[in-house]
Amino acid sequence: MNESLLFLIPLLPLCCAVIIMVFGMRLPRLFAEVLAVTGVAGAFVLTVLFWGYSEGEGTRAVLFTWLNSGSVDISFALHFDRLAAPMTLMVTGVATLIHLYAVGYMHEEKDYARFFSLMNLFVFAMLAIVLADNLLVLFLGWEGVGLCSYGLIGFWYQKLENAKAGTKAFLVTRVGDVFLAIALLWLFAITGTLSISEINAQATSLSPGVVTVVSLLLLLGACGKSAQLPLMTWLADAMAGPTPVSALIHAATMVTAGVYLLCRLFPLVSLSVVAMTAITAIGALTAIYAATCALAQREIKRVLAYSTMSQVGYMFMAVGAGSVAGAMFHLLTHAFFKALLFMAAGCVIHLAGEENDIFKMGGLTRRGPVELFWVFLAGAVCLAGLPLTGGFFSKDGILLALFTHPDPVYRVFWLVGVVTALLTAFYTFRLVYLVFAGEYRGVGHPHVLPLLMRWPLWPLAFLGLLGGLLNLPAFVGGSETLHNWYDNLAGRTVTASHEVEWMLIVLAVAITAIGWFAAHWRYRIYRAPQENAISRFLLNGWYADALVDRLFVRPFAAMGRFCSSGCDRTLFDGTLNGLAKMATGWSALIAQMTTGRLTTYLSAFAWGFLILLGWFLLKLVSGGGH
Amino acid sequence: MSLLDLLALLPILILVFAGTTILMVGAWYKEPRPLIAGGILTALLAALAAGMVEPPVSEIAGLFSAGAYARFFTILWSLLAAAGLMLGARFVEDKKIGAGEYVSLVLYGAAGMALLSSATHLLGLFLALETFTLAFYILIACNRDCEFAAEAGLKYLLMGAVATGFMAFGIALIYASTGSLALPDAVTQLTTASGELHAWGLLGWGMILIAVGFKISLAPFHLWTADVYQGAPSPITALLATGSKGAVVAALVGMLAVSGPIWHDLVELLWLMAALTMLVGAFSALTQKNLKRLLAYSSVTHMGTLLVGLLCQTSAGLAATTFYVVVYVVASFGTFAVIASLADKRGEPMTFDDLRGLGYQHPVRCGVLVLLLLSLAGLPATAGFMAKFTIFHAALQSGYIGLVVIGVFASVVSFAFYLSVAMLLFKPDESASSWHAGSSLEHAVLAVCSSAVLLFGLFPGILFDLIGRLLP
Amino acid sequence: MTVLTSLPQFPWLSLLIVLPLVGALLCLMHSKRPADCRALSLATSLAVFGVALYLFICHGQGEGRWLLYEDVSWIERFGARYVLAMDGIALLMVLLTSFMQVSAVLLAWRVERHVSSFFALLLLLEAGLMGIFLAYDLVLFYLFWEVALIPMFFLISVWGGANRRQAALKFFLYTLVGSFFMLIAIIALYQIHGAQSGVYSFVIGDLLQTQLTAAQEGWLFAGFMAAFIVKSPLVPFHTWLTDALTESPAAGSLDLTGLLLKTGIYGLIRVAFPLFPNATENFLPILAILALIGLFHAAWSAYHQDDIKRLLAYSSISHLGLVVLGLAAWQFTAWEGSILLMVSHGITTGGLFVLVALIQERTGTRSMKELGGLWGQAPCLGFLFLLFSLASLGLPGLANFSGEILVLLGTFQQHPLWAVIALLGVVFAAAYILRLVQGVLWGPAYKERSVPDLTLREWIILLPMAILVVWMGVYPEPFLAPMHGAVETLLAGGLP
Amino acid sequence: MMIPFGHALAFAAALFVLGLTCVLLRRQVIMILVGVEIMLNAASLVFVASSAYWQQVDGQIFAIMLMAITAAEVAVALAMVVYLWRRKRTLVADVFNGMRG
Repeated sequence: MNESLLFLIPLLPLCCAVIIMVFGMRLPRLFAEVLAVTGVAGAFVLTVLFWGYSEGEGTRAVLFTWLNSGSVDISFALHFDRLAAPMTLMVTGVATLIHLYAVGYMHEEKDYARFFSLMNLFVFAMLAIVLADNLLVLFLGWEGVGLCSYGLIGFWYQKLENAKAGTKAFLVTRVGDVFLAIALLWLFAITGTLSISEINAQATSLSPGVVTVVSLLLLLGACGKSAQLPLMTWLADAMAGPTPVSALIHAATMVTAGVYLLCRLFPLVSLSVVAMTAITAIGALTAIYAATCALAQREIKRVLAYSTMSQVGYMFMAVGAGSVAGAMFHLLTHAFFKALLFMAAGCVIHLAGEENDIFKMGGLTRRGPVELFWVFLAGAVCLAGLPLTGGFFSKDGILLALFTHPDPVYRVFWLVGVVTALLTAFYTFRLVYLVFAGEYRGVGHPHVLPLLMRWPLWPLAFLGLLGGLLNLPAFVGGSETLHNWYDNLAGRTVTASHEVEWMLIVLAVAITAIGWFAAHWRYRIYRAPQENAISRFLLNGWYADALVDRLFVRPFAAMGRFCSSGCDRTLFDGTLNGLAKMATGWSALIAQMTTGRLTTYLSAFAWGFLILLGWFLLKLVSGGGH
Repeated sequence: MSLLDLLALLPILILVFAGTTILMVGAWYKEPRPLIAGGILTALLAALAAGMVEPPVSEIAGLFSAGAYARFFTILWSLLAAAGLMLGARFVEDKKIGAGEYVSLVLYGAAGMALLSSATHLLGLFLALETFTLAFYILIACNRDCEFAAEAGLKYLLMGAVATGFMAFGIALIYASTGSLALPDAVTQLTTASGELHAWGLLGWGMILIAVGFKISLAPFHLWTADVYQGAPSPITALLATGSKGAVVAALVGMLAVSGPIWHDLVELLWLMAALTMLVGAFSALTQKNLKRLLAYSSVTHMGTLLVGLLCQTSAGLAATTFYVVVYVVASFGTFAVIASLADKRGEPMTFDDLRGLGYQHPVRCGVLVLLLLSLAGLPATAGFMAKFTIFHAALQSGYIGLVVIGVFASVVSFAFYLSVAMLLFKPDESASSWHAGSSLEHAVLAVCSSAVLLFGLFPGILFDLIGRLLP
Repeated sequence: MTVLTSLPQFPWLSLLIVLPLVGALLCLMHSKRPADCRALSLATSLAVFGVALYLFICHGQGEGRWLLYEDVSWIERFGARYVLAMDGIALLMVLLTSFMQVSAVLLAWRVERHVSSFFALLLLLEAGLMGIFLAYDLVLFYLFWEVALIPMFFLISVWGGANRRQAALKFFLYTLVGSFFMLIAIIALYQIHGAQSGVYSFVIGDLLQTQLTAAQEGWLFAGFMAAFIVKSPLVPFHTWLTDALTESPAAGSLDLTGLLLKTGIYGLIRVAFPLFPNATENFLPILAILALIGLFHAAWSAYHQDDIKRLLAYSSISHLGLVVLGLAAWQFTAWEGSILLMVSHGITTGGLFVLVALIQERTGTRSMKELGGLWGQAPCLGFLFLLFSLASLGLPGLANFSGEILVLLGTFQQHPLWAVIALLGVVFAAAYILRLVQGVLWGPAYKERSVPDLTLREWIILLPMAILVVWMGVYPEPFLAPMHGAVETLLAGGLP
Repeated sequence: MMIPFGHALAFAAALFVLGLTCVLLRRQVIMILVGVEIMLNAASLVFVASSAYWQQVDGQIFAIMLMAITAAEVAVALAMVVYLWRRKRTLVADVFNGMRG
């Protein structure tokens, strides 16, 4: 199969999205569902078939020229290489499972065509980011993903808060996109091209100052999409969307797009030490911030949302520490267990009668199928980082990379990482106990769980638990398959003496244990949550929303009022109306001259004669009539 | 007055003799239609004669020239008289005015205008001026029903009389200082003569300027215009607004063409007068609530622009002024023709309340009115734009940047009030009362006017070349 | 130096102008039978679109300065000639005009009051616009420049909204004052050129060689800019547009925003820049600053609006600010981007205006407070509204993005700071467009009313526009191809 | 003996100004007409004087013509006066201010 068929991977979901959008409502519901799932599953199968093409430098496929004007010559091109292959596999795989789950979840929803077309469009946009050869196609995917998340968050648009949440998500990510666009323009101006591989090749020849600023811009762009510190307020509200959307977009794919961008441009970004420390710093700060917020959340999905933000913080720290392999490893394992947790949360909400608040749940092991508890526990265990689980190995790899980094400041980040791990373990088990332990505190009657909502959870559970095999560290006898798979793209190879590795593993196990026991002690017997300043502070995400609102939204609206009514109404229109009034004033004045009386007309005659005489005398006196 | 002179004077003679015979016949035979038809035929015949018959001698009794320029304007004024009679036909019948008197007066007026345009001698100029002014004294006040007409007549009469006084005294002073009345040398001596007599001559020209100022309603002397236009019946106002002003300007252009730039002393005064006229005319029209008064003040603005053209005193300036006069005559006659065609028993639609939404009762005529107003404003694709373009071009060529800017400002203001009238006519919600359907003669006049405005707007070349050949 | 004498072939360009005029006349004659008027004007605009398409296909790729050139003497005394010349840019503008005209006629299908004069004015407007885009003689250009105002004036003042009369007068007088300064500049330039070379002519081709002193060039350039800045509304002079757009009838606003705004910018490219190269040189930074101020001012004002039509008016000003910025960068890609953005803006904002008109027909209101939840009641209309809003937002893969990214890429190479500031403006665009979409589509239905979905006629108007929006976003090549040559020569300082 | 030309001119000018003031100050229409007549006579006086000064006959011809025109004008004016009197029973010029603005 020649490489131009590579385009089928992103185009298949796109075609299905368009078909469902156009014919969705007219054809039976089953047709839309089947088409949606096959669209994504087909892409998954194609990725597996094309796996061989990703060896070595990977294959490049060009569809047609997109923009050709003067020095700009950009075309729709894909680059399927060793970095993109596993990512595509994960995206299409997880998406297939989520689509199956969504068929079950959205069973009663009437407006299914819009949902499935947007989901497929989202997968297309994500694949465009992953497989893009030049930055403009990546930007196309980047904004496409933002659009689909806007559409899907605000899916139940009848309630205005959902629509507002969607708009907020789109705007905040759009701010991030601006920084990415500036970096894109700058790179084009200095390198004359937007193709990623060429930029990476020319990276060494660029001046260090420029590289630092461009990398920082790329970082801010990535923060927008991956909900990192400065631009993270939208992720918590994004939970207004249906659960499959949260699972797909806000756990597995979109939030990791930022990490993938930094990995894709790693050769450029890694040249500037300042940028690398900045990436790690932002990762660490977001991790600790999100972890603390997760402690006090009342809704199950918001806990998971903050947890995602925290885990993506870990991935940023991995990239900052120079280990692309570590970041991608954690990205893949996180995608599996976080998608699992979100889908399980969906089932839990169904069981609790559409109730989101975990303090109104409890004792769900008995209300629904018992297997749901075990699957949820599997995900929780990976998230908390219990030994031998996928989450454990990937998180430990990152902490190792941070610990062994030559730069001493990374030790501080390592410490932050360890504290965050502790908090992660605590809020994970807090969630498990509150949801499953004790008596049912809610009022809702349980909805029956369709088979399709339970069946896809199992594969993700196994992948999460056995994820460690992907990149088993050497001292445990593993072959670090992922690291070797990336080889030249993998960044810094982490080498540490045995004592250090064992010390870190023991520390990690201890941390998880402490977290579990603390949660056990606190939440095993249910006690009503007491409201105090700290819990409200954490619940509102350190009042970040209020800060953004006062700093940006209100001044923007004030400027709007100033420009529109201030400038336009009073200043510009005011002057115009002033002129018009002056003109009519003069004309009324002059019109009064014609009083209608003959004497005035004759006196005007006389005045004219007097002016003539006066002028005439002036002429005589001055020039003697030259 | 040899036989050749008489032959050269043929069109004027036709007008005058026919006028007298119709007057006599009118005394016995009261039926208006044939008399008016006779008047129209005479006017057309006179125009034909002026066009066809090549005058053997170029000057008649030293008073009037019979050159191409004079013949052109004789044709124009005869056609105007014919159109005036066509408009007046229905008016005369309704108001039971003596048709004979009406027709003869109009014909005498036309003869006076033709003579004025071809005057080369101050006496001829004065006589011609008086002939048609006297005719208009009576015509303005002939509508016995409306008491405004008498008032308008009185105002025009008194102001005209004073102006005649000034004109006579002005000519006398020029004669005193130069010793001759024939235009070319009366003027040349003025520039060469020196000493105290020259001063009197200059004052004489000033006085003539005042009389002309009254006649073509320049700034300080324009106060009578609005009242007379409003009071007089529309057919007469049409003739007054176009004929009398056009003839005076034509006389000035003829004089300047023959004697070259004579006004170098008066330029500052004329500059001030032109600017004042344009601005006063434009601004006083802005808040008018009566269409005829609005058109009166707009004609004041147009006269200001004409004065700018005269001020240049270059051949380009004179050609531009002549073009402007012809276009102004056609457009402004058309506007009053529309009002005349709408007039019925209740009078004429003048105030803005009558006009509101009138466009939907009489779409075609209101469309023509809007087209003519836009031409008066100077919208491209209509003759008005070409006229203003040439005037501004000539003024810029001879360096009157200030006047051009004032002219531009005045035309912006004039666009404002012309367009508000256009909007008023086609105001969608009000349903206005319907007026007279208008006779076929009036429709013919309107058709001629509107097509002329469009023709000269899109293909001004025709008129430009004609004028180029006329001016010596 | 007389440019090519008139090529002895079929006068296509005059046909583009004469056809709408004939259509207008026929419409007036059929004033008694509205149905005939509608069919007649549709046939005329389709015919004009057909001619434009033929020119696009057959004469799209001519080399040399002009694709088509017509030159007939008009007023010998002044040396004003009837010269029509079409290059790549003019071709695109002609195509856009004829396309928008067909949709304007279709949109105006349900006008009841004085149908024949409405369509006659619409066709007269099209003739005026074609004239502006094709005229290459200053007097002819000025003639069409003003003639295009009259139909728009009457469309607004007779068929307009609440305070239409004031808006119509403001619209007309604003443009008039600007164009009078241009008239004085034209005459002065003609004078200077005549004095220098003895050849008195108004054809822009001849006037290009006039050697002007710095002061002269400055003043004349200011005269021309007065007309063009007011028409492509740069901020201090834009209030006429918001009033005119909100008050004009549906078809009128379509033409006003889609085409009349472009005549100002087109005038810059075709007349002002080539005639006064070095005056342009040191005016570009000021133009860029004005454009940027316009971009932000309009974006902020749009965010504050409640009336959706007025919001779209401000969004048009904001987009054109970006277009003018692209021109001010004086760089090949930036110019091509801004011309492409001009065309795509015409279609996206045109589409939005069509939809706003349909929404107003259905719900009787344009205020966002009384609109909402339209997606539930009319999904197709909602979808298209979302599509066009996202396109005007600058979403990659849709029409405006290709123009915007080219402008930004080009401008960044010359003036990085301008591009960065402009990019911030594009974010503001997202703010007010999303507020518009949320106000109209999402949220609970304001009050229970049956909002019928799109009828066949409306689909016929909107579908081609939707297809064009996606086509120009994904494959703008056919639109970029014809303008390479034209932009090349214009950037070379306009001297042929 | 010949009266010097300057004196004649000065006298005529004074006469003209008198006529003008009569026009401006008087209220009655008839008296305004009288003022106009005085102005016209002043003009014809200048004509006769300058014709004597320049030894030409044109001035005198103009003076006779002027008389004819003055007569015509007075005829029409008085007809107008009678007509106005019949309508409004008054001849004060300012009463006729029906039209204004």
